[in-house]
Amino acid sequence: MGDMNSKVVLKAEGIVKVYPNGVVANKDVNLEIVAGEIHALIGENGAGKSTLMKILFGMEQPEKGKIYLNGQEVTLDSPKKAINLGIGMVHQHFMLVESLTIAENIVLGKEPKKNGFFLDRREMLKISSEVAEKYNFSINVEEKIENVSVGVKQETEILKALVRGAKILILDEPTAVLTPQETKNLFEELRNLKKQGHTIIFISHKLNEIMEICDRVTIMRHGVTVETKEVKDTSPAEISSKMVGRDVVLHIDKLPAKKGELCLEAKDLCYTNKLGKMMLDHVSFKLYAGEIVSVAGVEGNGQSELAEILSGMKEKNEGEILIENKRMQDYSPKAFREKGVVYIPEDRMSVGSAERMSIRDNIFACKVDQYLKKNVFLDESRMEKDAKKWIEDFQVLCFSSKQKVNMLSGGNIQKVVAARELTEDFKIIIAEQPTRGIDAGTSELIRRKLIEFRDAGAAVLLISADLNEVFELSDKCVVMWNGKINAYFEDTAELTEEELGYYMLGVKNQSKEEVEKIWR
Amino acid sequence: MKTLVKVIFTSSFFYSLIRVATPLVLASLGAVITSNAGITNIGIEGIMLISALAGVFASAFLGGPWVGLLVAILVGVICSLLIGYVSMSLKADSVLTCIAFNTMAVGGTVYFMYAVVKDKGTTLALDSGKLPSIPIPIIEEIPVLGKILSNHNILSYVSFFMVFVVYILLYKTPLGLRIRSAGKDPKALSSVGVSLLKTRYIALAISGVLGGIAGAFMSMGYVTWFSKNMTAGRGFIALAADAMGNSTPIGATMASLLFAVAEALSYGLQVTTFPPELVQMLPYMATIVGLILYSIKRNADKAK
Amino acid sequence: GGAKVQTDNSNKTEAAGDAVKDEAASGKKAILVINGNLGDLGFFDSANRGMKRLKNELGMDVKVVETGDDEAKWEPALADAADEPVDYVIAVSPSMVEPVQKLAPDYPEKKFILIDNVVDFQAANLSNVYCATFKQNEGSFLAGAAAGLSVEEGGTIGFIGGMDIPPINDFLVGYIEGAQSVNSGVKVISTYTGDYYDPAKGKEHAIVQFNQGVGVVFAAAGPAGLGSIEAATEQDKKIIGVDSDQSTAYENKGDKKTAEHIVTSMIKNVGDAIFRAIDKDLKGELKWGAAESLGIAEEGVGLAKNDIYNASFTDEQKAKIEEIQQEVVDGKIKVSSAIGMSTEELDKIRNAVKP
Amino acid sequence: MAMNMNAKVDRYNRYFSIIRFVVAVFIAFFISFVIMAFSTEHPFSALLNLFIGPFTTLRRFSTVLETAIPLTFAGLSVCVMFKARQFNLASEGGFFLGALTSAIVAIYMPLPPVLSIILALFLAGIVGSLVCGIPGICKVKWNSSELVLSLMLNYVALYIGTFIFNQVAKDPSSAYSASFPFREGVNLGNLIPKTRLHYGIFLVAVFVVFTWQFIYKTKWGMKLRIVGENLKFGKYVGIGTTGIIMMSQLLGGFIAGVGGGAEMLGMYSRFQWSALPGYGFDGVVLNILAKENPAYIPIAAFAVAYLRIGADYMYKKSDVASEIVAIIEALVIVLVAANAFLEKYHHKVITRVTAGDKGGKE
Ligand SMILES: Nc1ncnc2c1ncn2[C@@H]1O[C@H](COP(=O)(O)OP(=O)(O)OP(=O)(O)O)[C@@H](O)[C@H]1O
Ligand SMILES: Nc1ncnc2c1ncn2[C@@H]1O[C@H](COP(=O)(O)OP(=O)(O)OP(=O)(O)O)[C@@H](O)[C@H]1O
Ligand SMILES: [Mg+2]
Ligand SMILES: [Mg+2]
Repeated sequence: MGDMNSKVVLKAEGIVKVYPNGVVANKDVNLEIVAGEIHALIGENGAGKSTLMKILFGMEQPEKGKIYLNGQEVTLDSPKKAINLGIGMVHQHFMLVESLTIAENIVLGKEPKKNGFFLDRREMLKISSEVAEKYNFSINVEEKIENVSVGVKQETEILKALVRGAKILILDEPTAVLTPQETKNLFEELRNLKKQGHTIIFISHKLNEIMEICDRVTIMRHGVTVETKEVKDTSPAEISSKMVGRDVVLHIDKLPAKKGELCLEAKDLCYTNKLGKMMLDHVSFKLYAGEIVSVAGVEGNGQSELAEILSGMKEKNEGEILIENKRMQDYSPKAFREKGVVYIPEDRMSVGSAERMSIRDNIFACKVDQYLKKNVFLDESRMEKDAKKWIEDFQVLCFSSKQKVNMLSGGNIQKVVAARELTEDFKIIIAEQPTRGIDAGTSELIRRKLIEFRDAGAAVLLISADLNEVFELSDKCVVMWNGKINAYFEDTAELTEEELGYYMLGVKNQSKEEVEKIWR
Repeated sequence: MKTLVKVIFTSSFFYSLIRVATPLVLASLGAVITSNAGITNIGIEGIMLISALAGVFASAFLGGPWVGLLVAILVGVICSLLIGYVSMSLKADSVLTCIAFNTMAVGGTVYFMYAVVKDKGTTLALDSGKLPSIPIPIIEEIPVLGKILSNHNILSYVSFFMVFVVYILLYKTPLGLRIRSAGKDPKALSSVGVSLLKTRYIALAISGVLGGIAGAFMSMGYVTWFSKNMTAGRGFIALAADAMGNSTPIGATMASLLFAVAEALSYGLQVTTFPPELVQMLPYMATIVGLILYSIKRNADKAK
Repeated sequence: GGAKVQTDNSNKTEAAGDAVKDEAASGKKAILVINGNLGDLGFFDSANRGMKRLKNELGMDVKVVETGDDEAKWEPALADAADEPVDYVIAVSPSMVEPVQKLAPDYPEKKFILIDNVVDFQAANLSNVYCATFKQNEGSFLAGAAAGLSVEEGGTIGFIGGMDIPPINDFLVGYIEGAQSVNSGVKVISTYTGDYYDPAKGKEHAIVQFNQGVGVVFAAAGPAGLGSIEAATEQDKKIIGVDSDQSTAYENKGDKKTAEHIVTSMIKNVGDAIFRAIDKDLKGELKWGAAESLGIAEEGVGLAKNDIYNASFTDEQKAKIEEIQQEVVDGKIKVSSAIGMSTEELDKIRNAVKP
Repeated sequence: MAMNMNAKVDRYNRYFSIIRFVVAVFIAFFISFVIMAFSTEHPFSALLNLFIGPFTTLRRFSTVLETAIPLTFAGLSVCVMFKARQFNLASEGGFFLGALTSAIVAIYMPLPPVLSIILALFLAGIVGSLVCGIPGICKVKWNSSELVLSLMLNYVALYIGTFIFNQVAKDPSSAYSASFPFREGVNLGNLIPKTRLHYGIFLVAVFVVFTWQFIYKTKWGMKLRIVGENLKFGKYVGIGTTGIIMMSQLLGGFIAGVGGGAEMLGMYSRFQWSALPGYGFDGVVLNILAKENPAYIPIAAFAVAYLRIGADYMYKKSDVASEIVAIIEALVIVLVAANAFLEKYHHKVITRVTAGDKGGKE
């Protein structure tokens, strides 16, 4: 043990963190990071991983606990301090200024100066391209962030940390938004970093990634660090059971689909985004009652746009949508809702809920007109009754329906969203990343609901980046790449994850005829 | 109509233009800095007002207009930082903070004016002096141009020099990079260990300097005393100019000039037979139309 | 520059220690409600001087209250004043007519003095109210004459008003007629700042007029008009002050340069009117429940004939002004008034002299 | 257990906001006291006068109520728009033009007084709606900043109003700038003799109830709150967001206009405003104090009116300029609006509460 201790670079002891809203995010956290390792941190959503990392990066201050760096106790009261001590962090969400170039983003905060006052552009380019080269990142530092891919953004984030001399690198769910290929590329870079003496803390919800790249893994549950293990001494099954504290049902049983009436038909949908990129390029398909069609694809290939157009959040440029064989005239969310389309949006915080309003207000936001007395006044007693029922039905953990949504955890917020969407009179469900960032229990609940409603005759369009989910839920599957549907699979059973990956990256493309089978 | 032409196409019209534009340009540059840093500083109106009074007091009691200017700037900065402290450190809504601050400025200046000169109207009882007007050697000799450009109050020259300074500051210095980042993506800035708060405080302080100079111009350049609520909404116009100019120094200056043209016209137009109330409305109307046209254009650009 | 606090306004609540005592006046108290702000070097400051005289010359106990321009506060302020243990409640602006008319019957034991407007004595029992108005059109007539004489035959003079409203236009009408009486072809440019509190506007208006070749400007625009004076000083042009002797006011604060550009002022002796009323009352000579109109004859209005005036006009010009003044006093000249005049009539007068 | 804790935290949060308010008021007065100490030798008696002033006579107390009426209207007007997150300050212009409109009706409309009054107030409201609707429509159509636009629009309202006033309502025989007097009986009456308290106080009470009901109990109110909290969310749940945003501004303008009308018919017998009355900004101030809840706005309005009248009294008694209230108000407002004010202390309490709960669980 003494031998081990000498190599411990970062140690957290008895960390307690309470957020102002009373959420105890870290109860008793102990973590030891050994020099030169890639250390995984895993845990259900809301387990407190990001919170812990923010504390180690000086962004949040713990109520209690000590942090040691190379054996020395340190107070990390600002990111600046952490950076100076050689800690770098890549956040769960990008922290880049879109309108600036990669180089500007990299040097931001430690800009080279000319004549003591002016920004030295030449030096800036030199610094950033040098660091990119040193770590084998092939990027053009003069490009603006708004024009580059997610992978490059992720690399920029890492370079930002490295250029500040980070020896310890915290990566909070860096692969969540990457394609398998980009992930592979990233892992290559991480191994390279490790070789050059860097220590990495790696957070991910993907067990296979942890198995592949990490040396040790610390499991968190409900704000407590449960255990730290050598990766080679453990198994995915062990990790996941420790993580949730029970055995996970990894497979949901479902009956074969009973294809019903044609519900929705999309013809030649096109959409060009603000930057002039054609996000949807003549997309056509049909959606039948009683089926779940999933849309797989790497983020940014048009799936979000498709979901938003089918729910009326965005207006298409070309093409048309028919619902029950009737052409849509008005393309607003209101019109789609009136036709029985419900939508679970990807972004539950900024689109899917009004966080400072109550759970009840959130649930009835789309049903205001159905809960009225004398056509004008809110029928609060009826609302309260139904709210109670749905809160129970969707197992939302709260103390009253009047509690504000921002007091809930992410998973519970998603349940509120589902409770709103999946209780109306609906025929078509557009579910976009319905379980992203949601703990296993909630995910399971939502997935079961989707199947339940499919069986009750609803048509479901599932847009998901989680291949597990795609395999588990879909009756049919399409892949989107570069704004087009480039593959269609009648039956997901005969499909492998690897194969799907190829289509997702556009390495393989089906012929037009094959894709058009979806028309049948 | 002939009178109208006679009023507009004179060198004195353009000369007035510069004078009318001076406080607007200064204040709108202040607004540009803060809005680049992600703060809507409606408080610039109150900052100008308080600085104007502070300048007069300092000039009268401490040693002349130059000291007055210095104190006006200092007070501008202090007010700015105060707004920053409340809206950022104490986390009050910045729009509300500024509105409260402006209300306070109107009453507070009267309070202090009364405490010092026992007058609630003006500080005419004080001998507070004026910042000098400056002839510009060579330009002065040029026939028409000389009349337009020379012999302005020193702060008019300062205001146009400031356009240049603010431009350099925003686009050519590390601080500018940080200020712009603070507005575009505050999280990105914090993530690299730059204090967002500090950056915004600096931006506010700079806008305080500009607001302070604008205030000093009102009470020690335009006229030589302070009178109750003498800024008369110029700070709000500066905000409009910032919005119309897309928060760029050049754009905001252009917008300020547009307003100044309308205002100078409104003085000139009264000489003709237009109803005075409608003519007085002209500058505000022009700003509204300008703002709307700008929004329409921006919308159209976005749609493309 | 060193600061000089004008002693004028600084001592209104001090006890009248060293003042001359007047038997009848001692122990009497008067309160003046200013429904605006002091510091205008004009109307309200003049009223304030009247209060000072009451204190210094009669040894009365006086107090001045400023309410600012918030109309909602005027009536309560006047009522507050009447609630105090005072003998005289004084209001000095035309717009205070309604509050005075409303409150006076509620306080029959107090005496109300309203300067510059007349209550409707028929409306209620207003036997405790005295009103004095000024024939400002007469005063402005003299100002117009002075202006007309300051420019060549057919030259242009200027007028800057605070707002396009009857009491301001009353100045204008007198001014135009006065100018015409000495200079038949005179042109008058008249503009309105639209705002009594923005001195920058007053300044710009004056500059525009000077640029139009105006030889002298008469500014009746409250504190905004002070901006016009500033413009005249800067451009080395002539200006005529309003309400108080404004050049003396500048001279008193040591600003000789500005004072020299104010060739004369059209004086409304608000302060004197107050003093006169109370002084007369103490002697038992004032008629209550009635109004007086103070013109040139009553020294209610007139021109400031100070050193600067003397230096600015030739003897011949001064004689002419005296002659006209006499004719107005004698009633040989009838000056029109804008009060009660229709917009069309007014426009006719204004347009007739437009350059 | 977790639910228990949440409820407890919720309760503590409520107590805390009350404590914070009290401390804010205390600090504001303390600072003002210090400021006053520089300009008067008797700051204590000045402060005392400030507090007792409104109670010294019935009329002064009634003046507090009179002053609170337009303030409440302004607060409600701003509240409806703020609830939809519209920083529209055109209430100011709406108030002014509303007052003018009602004055014109009161001068010219040859109807029985009651009908004239109703018509005057209604038209005043419509005019107010139009004024606030302009920044509104520019906002929904072109996404212009309603804040900046409304600031400019207020001046336009002032000058257009003055123009109209001069053209149609001005009494040329008046020695000051005033309209013709209103027709006999066309006013909001008088409640208590020797005061100016008028029946507008009942009207404003009706508006408070109405606005509260509207915001919290009707479908439009709910939609308005949703749109105000999160515009994207509002659109997503199928609310016609532009309609709701427009509605909030038209309604806000309507309330402002009626407020102007009520003030005019209640307090005056002729129109004589030559400047903007400043109620638009006061409305914002009130909403900060009242936490954007229409039920609290009359209370906040009363408090502000109380302060202002008290300050006038103090000025008369103590020679401390009444404008000191501007400083007191600003300090209170700023501290009330400051979310982080006393937050450290709050955090400590919450931590203790939750920690206690953890102890109980194990
Ligand atoms: N700023 C905040 N204020 C209040 N509560 C917060 C805040 N951030 C996080 N929380 C709460 O703290 C708990 C832990 O959150 P944290 O983000 O650390 O979880 P996590 O383990 O990173 O989850 P994920 O896997 O989704 O990233 C959650 O219950 C969350 O609701
Ligand atoms: N500023 C805040 N104040 C209060 N609570 C917050 C705040 N920011 C985040 N939270 C809480 O943190 C939780 C998680 O927020 P976060 O932004 O990390 O989303 P997420 O990671 O996608 O959600 P999850 O924790 O389910 O993974 C939310 O439940 C929310 O209640
Ligand atoms: Mg996280
Ligand atoms: Mg998450």
